[in-house]
Amino acid sequence: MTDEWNPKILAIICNWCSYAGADLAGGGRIQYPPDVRAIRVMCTGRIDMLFIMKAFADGADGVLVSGCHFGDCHYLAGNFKAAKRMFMVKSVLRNLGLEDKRFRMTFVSASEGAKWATVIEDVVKTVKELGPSPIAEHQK
Amino acid sequence: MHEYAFFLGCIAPNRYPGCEAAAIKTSEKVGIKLLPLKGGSCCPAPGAFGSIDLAVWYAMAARNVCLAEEMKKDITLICNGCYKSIYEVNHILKHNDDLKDKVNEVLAEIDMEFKGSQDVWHLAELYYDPKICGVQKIRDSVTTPLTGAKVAVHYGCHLMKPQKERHFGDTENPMWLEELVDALGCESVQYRNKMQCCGAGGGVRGYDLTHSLDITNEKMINLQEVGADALTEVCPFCQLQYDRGQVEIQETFGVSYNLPVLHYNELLGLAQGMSPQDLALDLHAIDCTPFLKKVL
Amino acid sequence: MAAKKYDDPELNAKLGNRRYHTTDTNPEFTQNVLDISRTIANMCYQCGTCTGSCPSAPRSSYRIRLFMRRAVLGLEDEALTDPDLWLCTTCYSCTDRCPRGIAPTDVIMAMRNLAFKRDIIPRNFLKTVQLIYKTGHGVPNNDVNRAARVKLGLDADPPTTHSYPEFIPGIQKIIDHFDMKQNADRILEGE
Amino acid sequence: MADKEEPRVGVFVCHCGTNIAGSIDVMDVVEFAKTIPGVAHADQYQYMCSTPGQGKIVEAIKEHNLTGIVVAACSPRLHEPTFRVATKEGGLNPFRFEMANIREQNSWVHMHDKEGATRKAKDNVRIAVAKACLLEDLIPKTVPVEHAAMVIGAGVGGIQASLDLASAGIKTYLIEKLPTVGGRMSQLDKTFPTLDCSQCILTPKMVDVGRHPNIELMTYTEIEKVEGYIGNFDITVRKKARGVLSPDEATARGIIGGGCNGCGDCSEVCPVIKPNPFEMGMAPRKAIYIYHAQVMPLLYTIDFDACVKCGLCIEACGEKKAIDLEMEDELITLKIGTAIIATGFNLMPIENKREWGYKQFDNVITGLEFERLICASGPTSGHLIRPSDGETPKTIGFILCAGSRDNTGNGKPYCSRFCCMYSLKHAHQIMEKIPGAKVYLFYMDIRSFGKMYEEFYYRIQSEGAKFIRGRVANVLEDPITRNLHVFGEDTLLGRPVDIECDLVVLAAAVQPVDEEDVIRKHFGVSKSQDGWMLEAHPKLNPCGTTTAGVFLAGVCQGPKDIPDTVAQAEGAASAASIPIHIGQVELEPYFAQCMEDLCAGCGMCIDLCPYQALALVDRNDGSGRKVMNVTEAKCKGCGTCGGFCPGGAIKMQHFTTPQIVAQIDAFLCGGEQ
Repeated sequence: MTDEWNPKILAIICNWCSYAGADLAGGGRIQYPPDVRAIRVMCTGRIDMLFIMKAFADGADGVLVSGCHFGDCHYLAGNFKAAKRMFMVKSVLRNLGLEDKRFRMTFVSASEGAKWATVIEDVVKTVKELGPSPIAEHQK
Repeated sequence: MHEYAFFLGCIAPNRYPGCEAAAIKTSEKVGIKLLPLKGGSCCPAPGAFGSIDLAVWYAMAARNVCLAEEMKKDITLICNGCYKSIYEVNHILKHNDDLKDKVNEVLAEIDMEFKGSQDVWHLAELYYDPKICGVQKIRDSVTTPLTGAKVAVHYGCHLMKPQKERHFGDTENPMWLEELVDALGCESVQYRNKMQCCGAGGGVRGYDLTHSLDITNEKMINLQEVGADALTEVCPFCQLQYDRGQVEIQETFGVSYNLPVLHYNELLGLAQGMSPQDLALDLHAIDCTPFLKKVL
Repeated sequence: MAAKKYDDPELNAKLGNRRYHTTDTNPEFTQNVLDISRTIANMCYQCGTCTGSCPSAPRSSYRIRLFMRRAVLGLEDEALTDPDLWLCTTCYSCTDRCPRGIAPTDVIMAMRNLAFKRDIIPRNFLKTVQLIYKTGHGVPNNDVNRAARVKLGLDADPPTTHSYPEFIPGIQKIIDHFDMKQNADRILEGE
Repeated sequence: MADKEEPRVGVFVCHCGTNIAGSIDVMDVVEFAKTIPGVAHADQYQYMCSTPGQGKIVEAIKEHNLTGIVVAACSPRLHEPTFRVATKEGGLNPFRFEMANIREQNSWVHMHDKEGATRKAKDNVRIAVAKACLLEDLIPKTVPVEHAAMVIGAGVGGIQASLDLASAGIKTYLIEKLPTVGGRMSQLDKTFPTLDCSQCILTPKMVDVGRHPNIELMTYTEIEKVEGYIGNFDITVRKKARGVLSPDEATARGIIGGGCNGCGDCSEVCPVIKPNPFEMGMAPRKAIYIYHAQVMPLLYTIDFDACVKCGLCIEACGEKKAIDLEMEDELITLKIGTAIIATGFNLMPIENKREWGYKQFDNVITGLEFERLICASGPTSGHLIRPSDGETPKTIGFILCAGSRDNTGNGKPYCSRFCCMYSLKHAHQIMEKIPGAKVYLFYMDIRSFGKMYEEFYYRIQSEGAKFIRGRVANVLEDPITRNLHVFGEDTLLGRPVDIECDLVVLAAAVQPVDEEDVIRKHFGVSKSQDGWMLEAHPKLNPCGTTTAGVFLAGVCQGPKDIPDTVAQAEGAASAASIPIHIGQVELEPYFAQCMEDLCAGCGMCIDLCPYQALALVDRNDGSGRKVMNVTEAKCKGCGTCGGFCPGGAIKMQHFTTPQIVAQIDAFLCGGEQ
């Protein structure tokens, strides 16, 4: 376990849907890999593109942003406004020569504990396939 | 002209050649050209082969699909059993890469590869599909309307079910074949438990004939109740079960019905003016004359 | 509890313990059925919709619900040695109606496949294999039919493997890949 | 980070019995915590949420004069409030508290990977500490609460909630989309297991809501727009044109002594005939109609989609001048403090389950249709008949779980919860009314879990109902007799059955009403996977929602029978009355703030705000520059503006950019690699 590489994946998730969904997964004891660290914000609308850039600059191997489904945002449309920004993130990553697969935005509702688990599994799988972030490697 | 690779299977060409002849001639009259699928084999029989080893069933059916892929033509066929094998395997392999790879491993041994580039259709659904033919075109192709006869319809299981692997919608009380029948001038009749199996499938006909005949007999009773003059289906195997089955029922249970059983293509052939000889109706175990007298 | 043992085999047969013990279960069986059938056989809640839809049930002791139960509990021997296994006409009525979205028909097919691995198989199935191996057709052509075909203006033999026997070796390769013919012959000769 | 004090953070790791300690090495985490810069004290305890656990926090704050608290335990959504109180007791500002979720999002989901879980827990703590170092004192804003409430949906749940609120002295608006209150319960004949007449026990309550001084009943009215927040909702409702004036409305128009008195003369002369939805379409109504005799309010309504405006009704109405064919919808905005949603349910379109033949065979009906047919005030005045020929059925089959417990996608995966019991009741009613009638119930499980329910099951069985344990495969109609053959398996007998019935009743699954999604989204309430509205907590807050001040009652939250619905309604009413009685609520102080020195006045944030809380104003330093300004009462703290501001001029309290960046750095740069 220790000798094997554990990716560092940051998740920034909204309080009302995805964070609740993640809690639900816990209540249901749905198991998933422990490689993701979540930071809670009230709404994905709060997420500044710079946060994500900062994370990659710090050597994150992957970043996940997760909020409510469209139409279900606790603040009407914060997730929608966030999503529009997150598209930009992907193109910026590509321009930096970083695989845009390292970044993902998903929509997990407060009742989708199982979905949260599959999302995490998938994100971890994707990142593990891509291997360590070149930036992280460089910093070593 | 819409062109299709015509997959024959076994029973149509080798027991009811009338179905084959009818299919080729009738479809041409409604703008569908059937090209021979050279080297086609048994689909293979979903009951027999599927029961023994599904892996072989996938591979053999895939081989038949590959023949059509080489022709770059969609497959059409006139037998529900073949439809089950060819359509379903094609459908499954298209959506399941693991299975597809396994199958291709085997096909590689004979220098073939399943690509999933073609689709599979039952000729009857092409007849019904307005984009290809449609009921109206069928109606227009009729030269001798089969008026004055009550014709019951048997859809057959493997054409319609399982619903979620198909695209026909309602499997409890469909009516589209009835529309096709009515288009020929005869009157389609409803009867009890229309969607029940003919009893032949799954290898049961070979395994326990009396059992399978008893299922058929139940259908015959329901058909007699509504006074059908003939039964039409879209599956030579069902046809075999109903046609020769009646003789066997006579022998086993001592009841006779003498209900003529015609493949829809044979029925369509008659309506388009083909003679009973052109359709080799004399090969049917049950004499069709009473019905023919009624309609011709 | 020590198993009772009478000297008289008949008594043992008559009075044999019929309770279900967890030891009767073979979990692998459940898994194998799942893998081959590609349906969630283990999720059956025994509502009986399948048997109620079954054309074979009213005229036999065949109860598809029972086979689903055996799949859930992994009662391999009970399932594979039951002659009723071969009474399914594969009409898929149960599959269309199953409220759990299971395909009981495919479960039966899977069990039949597993039965064949134990040489449990009705002979007529094997005859079909031999015919297809030989001619490519399960129901081959015959002279009466050839005559009729010619009368209809068709070729005596259809444009299938009958007219193009060069395709038959390929078919045989596929069947041999799975030793199907070999097993079929072996089982038939064994009689 | 306004004050430059040296951060001194206290970390407390909770074992939660074995919930956390079972898969995380708590001691290891504590030792690690001590090494994190800024941590002045680290400790652990079995149950941090217990009194001694909280005591530890209080003491530690004093003893180590801490500036911030981190508790690594369960989800902040569960215990953040608890620990904020403890932090406050210790003499710190409650917002100096940060939680690390090492249970729901760690120990419970990595049960078999202690090493990975522990590693993650350390990061969780480090991230929390990083934020705690930068936390600031915040003062919650308290706002007054409007002394009024709204209840949406006037079924038995809505009625009960309104009566409770009103009796507690709160002005209550009861909104109902139909012309009358009563909902589904008013369609029922008898209620299980007591068999008292549904109308008899409901009508008094219907009358009460009609005349209670604190209740403003608004029937034939729908929700149009919802603005504001707990304590201060502005809700716009559409009062649909009913074409008929109430006495008050008439008086207001100067028609003294006029208005509708429910005489019904108009309906008699009306030439347009339509099916009456209250009778499940089995009885006719006119274009100007009432649902039934006991409607509340007793006002006729014109169905303008059907009305031909012939004017006959106006003549018939005469001097009362109650009818206005030109009446138009009216939009009214109401100010309320809290709201209760009680929108109820529909039956699923059971004709989609083709095998049972509903809408194909006349003699297959739903449970609700049965209620009307057996009801004395129903279309057949209580004489149960079969639709095909009006004959009295002698053999009746009940199909339970019709569409419930169905994972095919063409049905409902959940148990509809009251079908078993009402089918038992139906069986009883038949055996009571039709001597010699045979009743067959096809069931998978009889779920008689309520008080006196199992006893009721016993009684019905003793009365002679036959229970067949098997789900029905299909129903076929005998073309001649129009009788129905019910096919299935008696799974206990292990035999297929074919039972010929005169009438088949489907206990169809229930589903949310069509409008549910619209109303849900108006109030920002989420829905659970099964489509019903999502409660704040399934166990501990079944009436609340994630929107402060909005509560749920009845089936809209999930299938319930009448007792449960009424109980939840009373729960919701008391919950909704609390902020109103206190008269003020604290809003979490997560407001946006403008750092005017950085604000370029570009105004891009203005349109981003969903609540129009932002505006451009002149900066009051004579510079003549325009800067953004936040109206805190309107701001709900989503931070969408802060996430976008190109100049980084917007400070989101408690989620400031420095705090979040610190969290990111802590995870990715700090700590053991």
